[in-house]
Amino acid sequence: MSRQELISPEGLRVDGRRANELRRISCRASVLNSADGSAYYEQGNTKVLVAVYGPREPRNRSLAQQDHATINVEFNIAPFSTSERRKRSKGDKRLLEISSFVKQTFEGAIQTAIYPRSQIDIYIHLLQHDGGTLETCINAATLALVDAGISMMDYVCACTAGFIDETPILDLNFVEESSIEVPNLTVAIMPRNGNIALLQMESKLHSSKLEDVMELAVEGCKHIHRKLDQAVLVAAKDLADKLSN
Amino acid sequence: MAETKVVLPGDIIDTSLDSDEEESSVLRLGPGVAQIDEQVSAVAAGVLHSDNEKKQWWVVSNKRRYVPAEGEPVVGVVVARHGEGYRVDIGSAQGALLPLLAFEGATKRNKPNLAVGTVVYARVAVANSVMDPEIECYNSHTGKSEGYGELAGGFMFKCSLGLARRLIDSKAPVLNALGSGIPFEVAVGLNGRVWINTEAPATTVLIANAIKNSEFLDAKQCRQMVKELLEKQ
Amino acid sequence: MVVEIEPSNIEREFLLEALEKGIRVDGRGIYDYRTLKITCSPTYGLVEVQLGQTRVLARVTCEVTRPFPDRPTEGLVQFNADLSNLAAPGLDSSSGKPSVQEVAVSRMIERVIRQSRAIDTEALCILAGEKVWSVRLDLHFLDHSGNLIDAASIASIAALRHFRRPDVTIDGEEAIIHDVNERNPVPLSIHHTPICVTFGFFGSNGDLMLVDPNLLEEQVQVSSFTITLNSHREICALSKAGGVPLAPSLIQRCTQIALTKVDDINDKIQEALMA
Amino acid sequence: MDVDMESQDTRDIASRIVTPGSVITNDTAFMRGHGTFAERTTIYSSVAGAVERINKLVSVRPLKQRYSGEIGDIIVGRITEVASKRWRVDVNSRQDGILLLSSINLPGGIQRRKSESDELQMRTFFAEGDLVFAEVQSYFADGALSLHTRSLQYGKLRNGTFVTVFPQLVPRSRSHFHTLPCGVDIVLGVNGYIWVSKHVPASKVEENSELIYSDKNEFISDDERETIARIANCIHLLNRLYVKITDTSIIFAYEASLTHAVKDLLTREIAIDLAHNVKTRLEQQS
Repeated sequence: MSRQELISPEGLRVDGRRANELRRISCRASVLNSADGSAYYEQGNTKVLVAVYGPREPRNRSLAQQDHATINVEFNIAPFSTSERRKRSKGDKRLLEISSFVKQTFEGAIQTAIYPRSQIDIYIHLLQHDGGTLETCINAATLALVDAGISMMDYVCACTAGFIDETPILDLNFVEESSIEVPNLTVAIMPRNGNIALLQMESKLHSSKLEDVMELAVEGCKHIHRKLDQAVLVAAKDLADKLSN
Repeated sequence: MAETKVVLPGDIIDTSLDSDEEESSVLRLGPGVAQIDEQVSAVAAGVLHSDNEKKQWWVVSNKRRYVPAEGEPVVGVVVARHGEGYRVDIGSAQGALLPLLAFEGATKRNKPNLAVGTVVYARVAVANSVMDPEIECYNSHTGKSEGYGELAGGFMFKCSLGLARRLIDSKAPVLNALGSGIPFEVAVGLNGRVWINTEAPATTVLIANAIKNSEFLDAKQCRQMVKELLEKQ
Repeated sequence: MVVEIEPSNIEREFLLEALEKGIRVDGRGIYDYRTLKITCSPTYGLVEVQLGQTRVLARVTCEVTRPFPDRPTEGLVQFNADLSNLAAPGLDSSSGKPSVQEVAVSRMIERVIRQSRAIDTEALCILAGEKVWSVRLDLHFLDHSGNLIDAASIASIAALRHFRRPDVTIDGEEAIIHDVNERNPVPLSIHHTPICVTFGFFGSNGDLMLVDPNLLEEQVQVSSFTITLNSHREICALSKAGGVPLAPSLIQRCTQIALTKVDDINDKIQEALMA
Repeated sequence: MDVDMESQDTRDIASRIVTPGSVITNDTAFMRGHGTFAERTTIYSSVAGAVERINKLVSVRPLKQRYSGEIGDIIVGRITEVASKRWRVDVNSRQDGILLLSSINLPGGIQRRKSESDELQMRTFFAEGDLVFAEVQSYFADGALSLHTRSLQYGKLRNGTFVTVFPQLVPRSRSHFHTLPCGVDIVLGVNGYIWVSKHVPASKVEENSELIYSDKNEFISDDERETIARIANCIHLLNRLYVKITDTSIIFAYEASLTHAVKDLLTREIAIDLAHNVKTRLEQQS
C-alpha cells in the first residue's frame, strides 16, 4: 500500500487544510418539531442529526432511579452514510461503544438530580460519515440537550487531533483517521473549567507528544464551543421573537 | 460429642445412640440433616455434630450463602424503605424486613430514620421457609437494644460463614490477640459480615486483614501472625 | 435479574477517609498493583492471569483462511471477550445484547492489540491473496474483583507471546503446513507489548487517585482512566469516559506513573514466559 | 417594590439571554432560583433562556421546556395505566401524573361513598387510553402531580378530537373550558393538550350522573364534524406559528378561515396569512 502523502511539503493536508484548522462547522438547533430538543450538526462532510426526548416517564419503570434521571442513548449509522452501503447489526460493538461513551459523558454534564424517576432519551443518527464520529455526536447531542431546555452544568465540546510527521494536526477526516500511522485522539471538555469529560485515543503516539496534541484538541473544543453558543443564541432569539409579537 | 466425622450429601447417619435409650426417641434434626424415607441422612457436606442430651444432629458446612435462623445476630445493609419498615439485605435468598418499631424506644411518633445504605446490627426474629425473614434491632423480650441498632462509622467486610461462627464465640483466638494490642469495637454477623471500628483507618484495615488471614490458622499461628502485624505497624 | 448490591454508606465513607491518609482497604499503597500471578499452561497460547482475586483466561488459536480482498498480504486478528455472569453476580447477559462492561473491555483489548499493530500481520501471510493465518484471541473472565481491563491486557499479551503456530514451507503454488512434532512451531512476530494501567479517582472533584482499583474501589470511584503504554514509552491507547471531569494536569501525572508500572509488569510477563 | 440601590450590575442582569455555563452574577447579594446553579460565590446559568430577576431572586426561564405543573392548573391527560386505587395519567410532563380513586366523582351523585367494589371495577370509570379533564391538586414527594376531577365540568372527554401544542402558548387564565360561538366546546389544557368536541348543553350532563363515565359518543352531524375539524386545524396553525392560543385567538382564526376549505388551512401560505391576520386583530383589540 503506497504510503499516501498525508501532509504535502507545503504543509497542506489531503483536504487542503493547514495542520491546526478545523473543518467548516454549520449547525442549527430546533430542526424537528416533535422532539423536545433537536439539532443538525455538520463538521466537514460528517453530518449528524440528534433528537432529545424527555425528561419523561421511563418506558420500563423498573429502571427508574429514585433520586436522578436515567439517560438512554441510541446511536445508529445510516446505511447510506459511507460510500459502500453497509447495514450494521444491532449488537455491533463499535456502535454500542459510541453510545455508551456519549451516555457516560452526559451523565457527568446533565444535572440529573433535578429530574428524579424520569428518563432522558438521546437518539443520534449519523447521516454522512467522514471521520470524527464520536466528536460530532457529542457536539450535536450538547446542542440538542440545550435546545430541549434540560439543565446542564456546561456545554460539552469534543474535538479530535492527531500527529503526522512530528506535527500535531487538528480535526481528522476519514482518510487521516483510518490511516494506521496517524494516532487518533478524541477529547471532550467542559469549556468553563477546561476539565476533561472524555478522552479516547487509538494507535501509537509517543508519551512526550501527548501534551501538545491534547492542547491543540482543547483549542479546537473552545472554538467549537463558540460555534455551539452562537447556534443556541440564534435559536433562542428566533423563538423569543416568535413568542413575543 | 462424637469424634469429628465428615459426611457428604446422601450419607446415611446411624442415629443409634451409644447410650442405652430405646430406639424410638424423638430426634431433632438441625441444618444439613434430613429424614428421607425413614432414614436420617446428610444433605450438606461438612462436619457432623451431635448432642446426646438434646438428641440433636446437625452438619456444619463452610458455605457462603446465609440461611437465616431465629435468634442469630446478623449485620445487614438497608436497601429500601417501605411504608411500615425497611428492606435489609443480609446475604440471604430474600431481603429481610426490619419493622420501623423494632428499635429500642421506638413509638408511633418517634420512628428511627435510616437512610438507604445504612448498616445495622440486628437479631433474626422470624425465619421460616415460607415467609421472608424478619429482623429486629432490639431484644423483643427485654425491649433493650443490647448492642443492636445502627452501626455508624468503621468498616464492614464479608467472610465465610464458618469463620463468622468461630469469631462469634468469646474465646476466638484472633480477636483476643488483636484486643490485647489495639482497642477496637467489633460486631460479628453469622451471615458472614464483620464490622470493625477503631479511631484510625490504618488500624481498622490491619484488624480486617488479620481476621481474614486467620481463617485457616490454628490458635498459636493466629497469635504469631497478629504479633508480627502489630510490630510491623 | 440479580441486581449488583451497592456498597453500604460506611464502606464508602471509610474508603474515602482512608484514601485521604493514603491507606487502601486491602493495605496496598495507592500506586501498588495487587499480586500478579501469570501461569502459562503446557499448550501454546493458553495463559491464566490472577490479579488479586480477578482471574482471566486467554486462549490464542490460529487457522488458515482467505485474506480480505483489499488487504491480500495481511493476516487476520480476531477478538472475543466473554464476560458472562460466571464472573460476577451483577452481570446480566440474558438480554442478548452484550453488557456495557463486555463491550468496553473487548473494544479496549481490540484497540490495544489491533489499532496499535502489536502483531505483525504481514508475517501471517502464507500465499498472497489466497491463504493467510487468522489468529483468534479469546478472553474468558473467571472471577471479577475489579480492574478487568488490566488483567485482560496482561493475559492477552502473555498469551500472544506464548503462542506458537505450525511452521509452513512454500514451493511454488503449494504451501505445506508441518505438523507440530515434525517441525517445532514458530512464534508470532510481535512488534511491541502494550500494557494497560487503570487509575481510579475519588472525592467530589476526583483529586484522590489510585492504581489498579479492586471491586469495592471500582464501585465507589467517581471516575476512571486507562492508559496503555509499551516498553518504547509510546502511548497505544487512552480511555476516559464519563464520571467526574478531570483536570488535564492529572492526565499527565498518570502518564508518568504508568510508565514505571509498565516496566515491572513486562518483567513479570517475561519471567512467566521463561518458566 | 423595586430595589432602590439599582446598581449597574443588576440592571443588565434582567432580560439577557444566557446559555448553560455562562456567569449570571457573582454578587453574593443574590439568591439563585430555577435554571441556575452556584459554585462558590458565582451563580451560573444551567439552561439557555431569558434571565428573570425578582428582587433578590435570580432565575433563568428556558424558552423551550417540558410542562412542569403548578397547583390549580387545569389540564387534559391520557390514562396510561390502571393501578391499585389509582390511575397513572400522561400529562406531557416529566413524570406521569396520578389520579387517585378517592379524587374522582363517583356516578350516582356526590353523596355516594367509595366502596370495595369500586376498587375492583376501576376500568368502568377510566380505562387505558381515555382522555380526562382534570385539575392539579398537589405534588407527590418525588414531584409527580396529583390530579382530581371532583367538579362536574371535569371528567371523561368524548365526542371530539385531540390536539397537542407547545405548553408555553397556552396562558393560564380563569377558565379553560369554552363554548365557541360556532357551537363547539374546547378545553385548553395548560400542559399543551387540547380537546375540541361537539357542544353538549351543561344541563344535560347533570340530569343523569350515571352517564358521566360512558364511552359512547353521541351522534355528531356532518357540519358539526366539519366545524370541529376546522377549529382543530386553526389550533394547529396557531401553534405552528407560535401565536398565543386562547379562546379569542381561536375565534379570530376560525372567522378568518371561513373563506378557505378546511384541508387548505394546513398549507404554509394560508397558515401564515391567517396567523398574521389573527395577530393584527389581537393587537387592535389590546
